[in-house]
Formats: sequence, structure tokens, C-alpha cells
Amino acid sequence: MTIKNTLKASVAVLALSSAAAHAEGVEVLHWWTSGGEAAALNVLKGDLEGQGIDWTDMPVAGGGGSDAMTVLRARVTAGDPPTAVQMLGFAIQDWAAEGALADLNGLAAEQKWDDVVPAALQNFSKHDGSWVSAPVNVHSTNWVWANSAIMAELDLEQPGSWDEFVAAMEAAQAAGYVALAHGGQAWQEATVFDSIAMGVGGPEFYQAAFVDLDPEALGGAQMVEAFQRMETLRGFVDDNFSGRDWNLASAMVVNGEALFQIMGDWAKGEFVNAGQTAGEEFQCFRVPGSEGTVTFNSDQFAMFNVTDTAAMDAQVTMASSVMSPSFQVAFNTVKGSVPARTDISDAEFDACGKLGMAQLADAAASGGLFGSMAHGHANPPAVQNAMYDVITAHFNGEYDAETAAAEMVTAVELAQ
Amino acid sequence: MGFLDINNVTKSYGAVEVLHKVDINVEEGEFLVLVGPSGCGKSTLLNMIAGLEGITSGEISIKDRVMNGVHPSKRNIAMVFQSYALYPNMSVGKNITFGLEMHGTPKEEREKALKDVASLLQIDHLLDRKPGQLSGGQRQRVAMGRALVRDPDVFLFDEPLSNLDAKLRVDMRTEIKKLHQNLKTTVVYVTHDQIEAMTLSTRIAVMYDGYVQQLGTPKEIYDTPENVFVATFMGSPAMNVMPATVEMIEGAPHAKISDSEGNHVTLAFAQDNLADWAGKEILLGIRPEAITDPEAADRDSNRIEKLANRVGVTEPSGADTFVTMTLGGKDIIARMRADTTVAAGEMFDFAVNMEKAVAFDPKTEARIKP
Amino acid sequence: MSVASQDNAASVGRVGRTFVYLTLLLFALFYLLPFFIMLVNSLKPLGEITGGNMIALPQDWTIAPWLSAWSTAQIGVEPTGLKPYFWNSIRMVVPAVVICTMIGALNGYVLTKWRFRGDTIVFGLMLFSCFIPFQIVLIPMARILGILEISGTTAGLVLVHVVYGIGFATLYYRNYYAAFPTELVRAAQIDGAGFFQIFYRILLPSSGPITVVCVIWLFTNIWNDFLFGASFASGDAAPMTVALNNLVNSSTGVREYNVHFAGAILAALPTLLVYIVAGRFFVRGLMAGSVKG
Amino acid sequence: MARAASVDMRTRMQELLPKIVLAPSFALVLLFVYGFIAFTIYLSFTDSRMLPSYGWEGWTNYSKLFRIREWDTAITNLAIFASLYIVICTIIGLMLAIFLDQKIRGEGLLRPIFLYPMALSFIVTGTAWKWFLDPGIGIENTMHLWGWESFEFGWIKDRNMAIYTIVIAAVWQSSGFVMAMFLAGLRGIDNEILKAAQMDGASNWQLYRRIIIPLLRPAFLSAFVILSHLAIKSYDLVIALTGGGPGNATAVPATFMYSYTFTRNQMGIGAASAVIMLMTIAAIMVPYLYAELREKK
Repeated sequence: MTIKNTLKASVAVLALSSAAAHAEGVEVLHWWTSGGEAAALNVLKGDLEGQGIDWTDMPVAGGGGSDAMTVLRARVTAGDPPTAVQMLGFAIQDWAAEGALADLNGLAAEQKWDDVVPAALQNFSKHDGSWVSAPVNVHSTNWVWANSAIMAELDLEQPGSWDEFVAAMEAAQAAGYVALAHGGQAWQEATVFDSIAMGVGGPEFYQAAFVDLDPEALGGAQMVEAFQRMETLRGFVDDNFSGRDWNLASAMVVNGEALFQIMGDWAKGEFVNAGQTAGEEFQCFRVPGSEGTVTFNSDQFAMFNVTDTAAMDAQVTMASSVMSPSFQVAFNTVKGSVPARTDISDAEFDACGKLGMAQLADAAASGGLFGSMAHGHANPPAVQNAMYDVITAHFNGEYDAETAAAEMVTAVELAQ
Repeated sequence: MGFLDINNVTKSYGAVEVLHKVDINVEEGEFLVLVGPSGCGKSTLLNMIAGLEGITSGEISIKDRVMNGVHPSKRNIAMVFQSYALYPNMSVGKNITFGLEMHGTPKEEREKALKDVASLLQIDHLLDRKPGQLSGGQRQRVAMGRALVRDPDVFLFDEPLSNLDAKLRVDMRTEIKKLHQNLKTTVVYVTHDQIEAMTLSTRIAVMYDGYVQQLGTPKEIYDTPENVFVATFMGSPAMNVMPATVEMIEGAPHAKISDSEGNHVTLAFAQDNLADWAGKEILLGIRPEAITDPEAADRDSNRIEKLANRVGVTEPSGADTFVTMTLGGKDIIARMRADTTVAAGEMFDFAVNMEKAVAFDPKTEARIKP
Repeated sequence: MSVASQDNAASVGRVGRTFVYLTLLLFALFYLLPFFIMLVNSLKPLGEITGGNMIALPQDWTIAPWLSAWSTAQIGVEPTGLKPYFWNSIRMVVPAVVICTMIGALNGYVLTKWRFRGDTIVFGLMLFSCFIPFQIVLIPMARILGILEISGTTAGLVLVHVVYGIGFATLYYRNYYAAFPTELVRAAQIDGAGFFQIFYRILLPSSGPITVVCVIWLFTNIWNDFLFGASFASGDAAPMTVALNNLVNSSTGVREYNVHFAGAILAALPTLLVYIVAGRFFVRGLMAGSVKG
Repeated sequence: MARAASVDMRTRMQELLPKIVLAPSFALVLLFVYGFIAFTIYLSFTDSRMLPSYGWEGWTNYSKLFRIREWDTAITNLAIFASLYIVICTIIGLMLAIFLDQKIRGEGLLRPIFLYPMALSFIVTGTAWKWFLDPGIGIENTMHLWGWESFEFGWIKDRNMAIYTIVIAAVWQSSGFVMAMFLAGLRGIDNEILKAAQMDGASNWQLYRRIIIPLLRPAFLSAFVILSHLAIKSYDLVIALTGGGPGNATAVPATFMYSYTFTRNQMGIGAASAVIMLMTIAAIMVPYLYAELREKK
């Protein structure tokens, strides 16, 4: 594979040739453009500017970062990569494999990142043993968001098992509520499926099916059961779910139209923005069956290779700021996620935040912390999207559970 | 060497040769008309003189200067186009002086030249208008003005009258002739209208199929056409051409033809060397005006032959009456006096001026020269 | 106005005419509806949108969303509104349209009035280039912009738009000039005008109608482009559409629909203006040549 | 060409100038269009994933492509979408043009209303359309609020019908433009032909069917070319309205290509789908261009 190596080298050279124009600062490609996110990022910007480093902003929203990744490819191909890029999961590993990312080992050793970042996260932040990116946060994706008023009205407890969960939804449906608020977009369906699969098969199954891509797990009985549970959930969703944005689904819970929503912790922002408080107007708990485990995605800042020493210094300063406890707190309280470092006080966080931080630490300790398949932290994008295709087709009634499991095997095979 | 020399010029588009070895010398002050049916190559030839189309081989020179490859604007020529090609966005005055401006003539001189030309063509009052506001005749004048103002060595006209109505066309024809007589410039004029060719030219080149069929004065062309094509193309109505056999009667060559009844009649030739063709087929050409009623026959002619034939259709045109009849198996036309008494269907004694008759070789269609 | 229309107008009759008017009005409503939805909702407070009727008029009229979209909404980390990006778009679209129109006009002029062997093949190749899906050019184009060192700049974006605008611009002008009498060019040649003089003095002054069509087409396409803008000019040089997308399309943030709609209308204003102002000449321009295929 | 020696500089310059003027744009097109197409064809035979890579793989990407279900969906959708879109746009455009040509009062107001959607991209109108078509908040809900309880319009949520909502939005955008092309064609028809036809006793209907519509052939052809090019390139439209959903029910080749090339890091398959798309375009356009250009020679 000499050709491939040459290419890698050439990409590295391209990345290296990054112009000196950004020498005095950092150019940051990201997709955090909505009010709260951008405000959170502004904390980082202010911090860096306080240290004499200019911030060149390069926001590209859309498609959960996929548009930004397209732009990144264009910039790298042009030989002019941004110095710092917001990245998720496998993208970091892919770019590191191309030799395009800068080595942050020095800083990491100095600040002991190895000790404070959970190992599951390090799988993404380190390539060949070297730190290549600085994790900003951990979003856990297996949350249920619930409307307290409806729960009180129907006299419901937080369900502790799948059956209780179904019973609660049946009760809500009977009372004329939408039992499950859901937005019919592939990634939202995959987010739900993630938690369901974890609930059905537990960590071993999750590892086998979504990380190791073992055909036996992919097409097996547990997969079929997971799909059957999806069918059950489909019965609790209103007719109008297709294409709905996740935040509109959240709004249904906020407004008291719907009982539950299965969604990552970013949904909390919608509740907070509507003036609600965690543990009072709304509640959060893990998707029944998946308790004790956390499926996550993690936003990280990867640094691209630069030659200019001033630019390198700027990158290091930025990475250091990203990892600083003050930024981790400031950012994550706004974003709804929890810090990537496990050594940070939860004083500033609300009830759900505190719960999330505690569960993250537990799961990390007990081996229950898994990258989310739905958010590109379990397998490469090709496989992830192939799974999306099957999950969303099944949820929309194209396949029955057995066919869907069989299709999983084929789709994954084609995508590899 | 003439004033405008076209030496052995050919034109090809790819493998197709559309003009074959054209050779014409035009003297200073001459009015040469290129005439022929559409597609004969006359416009191509004109465009080559103008420099608008390249020359495949041969040479064109003006005033002994070879013009091959010389830009149109450097040939000191002017051209009037069929559509007049007036620049729609410029006023009449601008249109006329545009060429001078392009050649760097100072403004005062341009103004003066414009004045002269405008008064010559009586278009003074139109100078500020746009071409779109002019009538066809006015546009024609402006187009001529644009050519005149340049005071070129050679004027080129590309069917300039074909877009005018019949009456205006005759007027403008006269006007062009007058202009030529006054200015004595050299003109090359392309038309498909043989009357224009006859009336305007000092010499005519009849073209067909990329060849110059005949080059000569209008009279030569009309009276002694080189071949059947020239004979039938020039003149209106066209020359009557019919098959005939040469028969010697009393030592003199006669044309034997069949009349409208199917009987053989003979007409004595005025051309003696046709004796060589005794017993052979020829094509006999007689112009309509050479077949007429006896009272109108040419008094100067030494050879008026009588021909009894049945009248087919009579068409009075005011000035003349045309009679159509069958002769030699063809429909032929005779040109009679306006107040002739012939009536359709009757037998009539026509007078045929055999001095004006021409004979063609039926194989080559070339004229059998005396 | 065609004669047919007059005569038809007389003979179609009252019932027919009512039907014609009704149909036209119905379609006018259909065309206006999406814009109406945007406009109405851009003038409502957010609360009224999430709970209420999409088509209802605002109960509380407010222009706050407009002000926010224009000058204070969060586009990246800076709450700049769309304003700076609006000027980016102008800086990109004006040179691109001007250059592309000029190139198209010259190409059309050469291809109709200075024909040479193989000119139809050249034109065919240019025309087919209109149909290339833009997604496939991103990567190689990025490389070339990088080599030229204009990656991420407005200049680079102008180049990209010029390249992919040439096809249509040439098509428009070629079809228009094909109907322009060649004799005029010949007359001008004999008058001594050179290649460029003929173009400037003779053809260009008569090119008004087709220039309107070409400019409208290019202006709209370039202004509305998102893909190239996002890929080759993000950051400070980003055009309006990219900024609008950042405003509207955040994936995990709160959505202020009224601000989004106001921003969308702001982003569309220049093209709307071009269509409304120049629209009258548009049909005339199409008539003058481009519909001849 | 045999030329006498006396060709002057200016003439030679004048002969070269047209080619010099044309050369830069031709070179640009050759590089940026045909060069890139060649590059894409090459990529489709390689193992490129995230970035272009040059390991030769032969036809693997193509055989994978045709085993992917979504590609089938995308192709079928394009066929449905393109044919409906072109036909409906043409019919509506022609109808509006004919109606507008009846000496309509207020034509000056109506024409820009019909035309303006072409000025807006779906990045701008996408959200409004999504709302409008959404049964929960859009037209269905509005009708219910207005008292028409039985009104149903939930196509965008129905995997079998969603592609038709895309047709509706696409028709909304382009039919006015087609109207303008036909209107231009109608206004360009020689009055004498119409007079002659009316003398011949043609009724209005016959006049349009037998005389005017056949005379609009060039407008039909231009409309066809512009519409088919818009149909094949449709990307923003689908992304803004359905994002390819419900499920993958509204995926089209353009979204498929983008997703495989840029989202899924399967650039090779993305390139293969682009090549198939280009070949489809060529199959439609080349005969048309050939006929058009030959005719004009």
C-alpha cells in the first residue's frame, strides 16, 4: 500500500503547509451556531483572547456537523485546513490516520489527561497512543425526558423496566396524550434504537453488534427483539412524527402534549429555555433497561498540523483552555452535557446534570460506557449510515423485525 | 492588368469547391454585374473581393496591389448590403460616418463629408433619426451614403434592391445608374435579377454552378449567349430553345422543326457555317421578340422567315402582347405588337428574324459560333 | 400583443374570461402562500408561532425578529446578525455576474460571428458543462483553489461561480447573437472596425434584452448558491446563504422561527428585487432569443 | 490555405483574436468540467473513502452501488419526480402563459407573482414549505381550524406519497419560469399566421392546438432542457423538505451521492453514483444538443 502511504504523506504535507496567515491565532471550524451554544463557545473565545490569541470563527451548521466535515475536506484538499476543528468520534480517528492531526502529548502529559478523561473517550481522543484532540464534553444519549405534570396526573412513577415503561405509555395514550414524542428523522430513530438495543442485550451485545459488527449479533435474536421493541414504540408515537425536528418533539413534552421523549441531554436546553427546572416541571431518567450504562457522544477539538511555531503555541493554548475545569463547567452547564473530565465539581450543574455526571463516572468505572452508534461513536460513518437506513426503514414500516435484522447484516457488509 | 483583377480564384469549403478558377479583370470606372441564380457563387465572389471570405487559391488585386489576406478595411472598398446592414443603435449620421471614424478621420472632415453625401442623396433631413424610423427606400439611400462617404476605389453592391417594392426598385436602379455616371467609380454589383444586370452594367459576368459562364457587355450577352444557360437566364421572357435538325435546302442551312400541327417546317439560317451540321440535331434558340407579327418585324434584318403556326394563348401586357404556342414540341413565346389581332386557336403567319437566331450543340449546350 | 389575444379576448366570452381570471388568481395565491407564511410569522413573537395558526395574522405585531436577524442574531460566536454576510454576498455576486456576463457575451459573439472549424463542438462542450452536478467538483476544485492560493476567499468563490456560469451565459448570448444580422458585422469590418470595436459599438448596444435575462439568471443562481459558498468561503468571507444556514440550521440548539423567517426574507430580498424590477424585461429578453433553443 | 505573402499584421491579429478570446473560457471549461469529470470517473474505480485515494479497485464500487437498496429508491424517485415535474411544469406554464396572453388586466402584477419563486432558493423557503405541508401545523391544521374537519393532507409523512410533495414544491418554484418562456414564445409568433388560421375558420381551441402550440416547439425544447437539468440537480429541495425521508423514501441520486461521498466516507461509491448520474444526463442531453447544433449549421 505504498500509494496509500504516499497519499497520507501528501495530506500531511498539505496540512503542514497551512498558511502562516493564522499564525497569531486559531481558526476554528465548528457547527455550534445556535444562541446558547455560540454563547458557550464565546467563553472559550474570550478566554483565548485574554491570552492574546485571535479567534477566527468559521461556523458551518447543518446535518449534525456533516456539512462542516464536507467543508473541512475542501479546506484540507486546498492545503489550507483550519487550525482547530470541532469533531466527533470516528472522524478524529480518520483524520489522525491520514496524518493530518497535531500531537498534543506534551500538554496531555503535563496536565495528566490520561487520569481525568474516561478510557472510553480516550479511544477517540488518542490515535496510536498519542493525544490528537481535546474533548469538550460528553453527551449521553440514553435519556428519557418526561413531563412531571402528566406523570403526576396519571400517577406514574419513573419506570424501572421495559414493561413499566410500556405500561406508563399505555396509560398516557389512554388518557389522550401522545405517549412518546418523537421526530421522524433517521438520526433520531437511531438514537432511540441505540438505547433500546442496549436495554435488550446489555453491554456485550452492544459491543458485538455495533462495535465489532459481528454478523451473528447483527442478525441474531436479540437484534430481532430490539426491532420488535421499536415496533412497540412506533405504536406510541403520534401520526405526525415524520420529519419533525427533535426540538419540536421536546416542545410537545414541554407543552404537556406528550409524556416522554427519548433523546440525548441536549434536549434539556429546550426545557430550561421554556423556564422549566430539572426535577420539577420535567424529569430525566435513563431509558429503562439501559440503566448502569451510558451511551455517549463527545464533541472534541482536534488540532490540524501547522508549521508555524506561533500557531502551534496558539493550538496548545486553546487545547489547554478547552480542558480547563472552568471552561468545561461554563460550557457544559449551557450545553446540557457533562464535562469530559471526571474530576470536576458538580456544584454548578442542575439535577439532571448532577445525575449525568455521577452515572458517567459509574459507567466509566464499571465498563458500561459506550460510544453511541447513532452518533458515530461506535463504528465508522459508512456503517453508521447503513444502520440508519435499516433502522429508519423498519421504523417507517418497510421491514418487519426479522427482515430488518437480516438487512442489518447485508447493509453492514456492503458498507465495510 | 486592370483596376480590379480576379486571377484564377477558387474557393473551397472543406472538400467542396464552390468557385472554380474565376478570372475577371475590371477596368477603372467599369460597372461589372455578377448575375446568376442563387447558389451560383456570385455573393461568395463579392465577399472575397471585400475580404470577408478567404481566397482558397488565386489572387485578387486592386490597383495592382494583391489583396489576399488584407483586412477588408484596408482595401479601400465600400459595400452596400442586401439588408442595408445599418447599425440599429446609431443615428443615420453616425451610421454614415462610422467608417470614417474608424479610419481616424478628424471630426470636421467627417462632418463635411457627411454633409456632401447627405445632400447628394437628399437625406439631409434624416440624419438624426435611427434606422428603425426609416422607410425601405430611405434606408437604401443611407446605406449608399455610408458607402459613398468613404470615397472608395471599388463599390461593392450585394443585391441592394431586392428588398424594395417593384416601383421603388426601378427608381433606385435609375438613381444608381445616375450616380455611377456622375462619379465614375468602379462598381461590382451582385444581383439575381437579369434586368438589373442589363440596365446597370457596362459588363456582365453570368455565373452558374461556381463557373463564370460568360463575361461580356450586355449586348454580347444578350445577342450571342455562350451557352443555353446564359441564353435562357438572360432576357424576359426567356429565350425559346427547341430541338431542330439542320437541313440543306438549295445549298443553304435550314432548321427543320415540327410545328403545332405536327408538320415539319423549315426556317433558313443566317449563319452559314451551320452547313457543317447538315443532317444533325441542334438546339435552336430564338428570342420572343424575334418571333412577331409581320408588321412588327425588324426592317433592318436580312433574314425574316415566315412561320405559319396555331396560336395557343394570348397575353396582352399593355406594351406588347405575348403569344404562347407549340413549336418543336416545346411551348414557345412570341412577342407581338400590343394591338395585334391574333386570337387564341387560329392559324397565324408569324415573322421570324433568323438573324437573331442562335444554334447550340445539343451535347455541350455551347453556342455554335459563326 | 398578438392579434390572437385580442380576437380571443372578444370571443372567449364572459364565462370563459371569468374562468381565466379565477384560475390566474388561484395560482397567484398558490405562488404567494409560502412567502406569505414567512412574512406573517416573521412578524410574530416566538410564543405565538409555536402555539398558533401558521396562516393567522400576528396578534402582537413585532419587528424585533427582523432587527435581530439583521444585526444581533448569533451567526457564529459573534452576535453580528446577517449584515456583514450580506455585504460578502454583494462583493461576491457583483464581480462574478459582471465577469461572467462579459465572457458569455464575447463567447456568444465569437461563436456566431467569427465561426471557425469545430466551433459547434466547442459550444456543445460548453453547453454540456451546465449540467454537471456540483457535488462532484468540490474536492478537485478545492485542490485547485489551494494551488492558486485563493482558497477561503471571495476571489476564489468568484472564480468558481464564473467557471460554472460560463455555460449558460454563453448559451444565452449565442442564441441571441445568432439572430443578429451578420451583415452588420461585415459592414463594420469594411468600415474598418476591429474585433473589439465591432463588439462594443455594434453588438453590445443591441444586447440589452438578453443581458437582462443573463444577469437575472446568474445573479439568482450565484446569490442562492450554498454548496460552493460553504465549501470555499466559510468564516469571514462566507456569503449570505451560509450565514442564513448557520442561523436556521443549528442541530442541537433552540430554534427561533420568527428570526429564521425574517433572516430568510432578508437573504432573499436582492433576488426578489432583481426579479420584480427587471421581470418586465425578462419576458422580452427571452422573446428576443433565448427561447429559440 | 494558400496565402499570398502580403498578409498584414492586423489582419492576422483579427483572425486570431476570436480564438484568443474564446480560449480562456474553453480552457476553464475543459479543466473545471471535463477534467473534474475524468477525475470523478477515475475515483469511481478506486478505494477512496474519506479523501481521494488511488488504490485501483475495478468495478467493485459499481457492483456495490447496485446492491444498495437506497440507490434503487433514489433512481425510482428521480424517474417519478423528473417525469411528473417536467410534465406538470410544462402544462401549468403553458396554461398560465395562454391565459396571461388573453389581454388580462393586471398582467403586470401577476407576472412577477408567478415568476418570483424562481428567485428564491429552498434554503430560504424550505422551512415555510415544511410547515405548510406538515399536517400538524400546516394546511391540514389550518383547514381544521377553519372548520373543515375532514380535510386531510399528510403526504409528506407518508412514505408512498412524500415524493409527490417534493413535486409540488418543485412545480411551485419553476412553473412560473416556464410560463415566462412560453409567454415569450407566444408573443413572438407571427401575427399573419394567426390571422390566416382564423380566416381558415379555426376555432380558438383548434388555433391553439393545431397552430400555436406546434409553433412553440423551440420553447418546449428549452423548457425541457432547463427543467430536466433542474430535476437531475435537485438537492436543496429534497434536503429542505424531507431530508430524504420518511425513511429513505425521498432519496434522489443527488442526495445519495452527497451522502456517500461526504457523510459516509465512501467516496468511491459516491463517485460511481455520480458517474451514473452524468451518463444519464449525457443520454438525455447529447442527442438534444446534437440535433440542435446540427440544425443550425
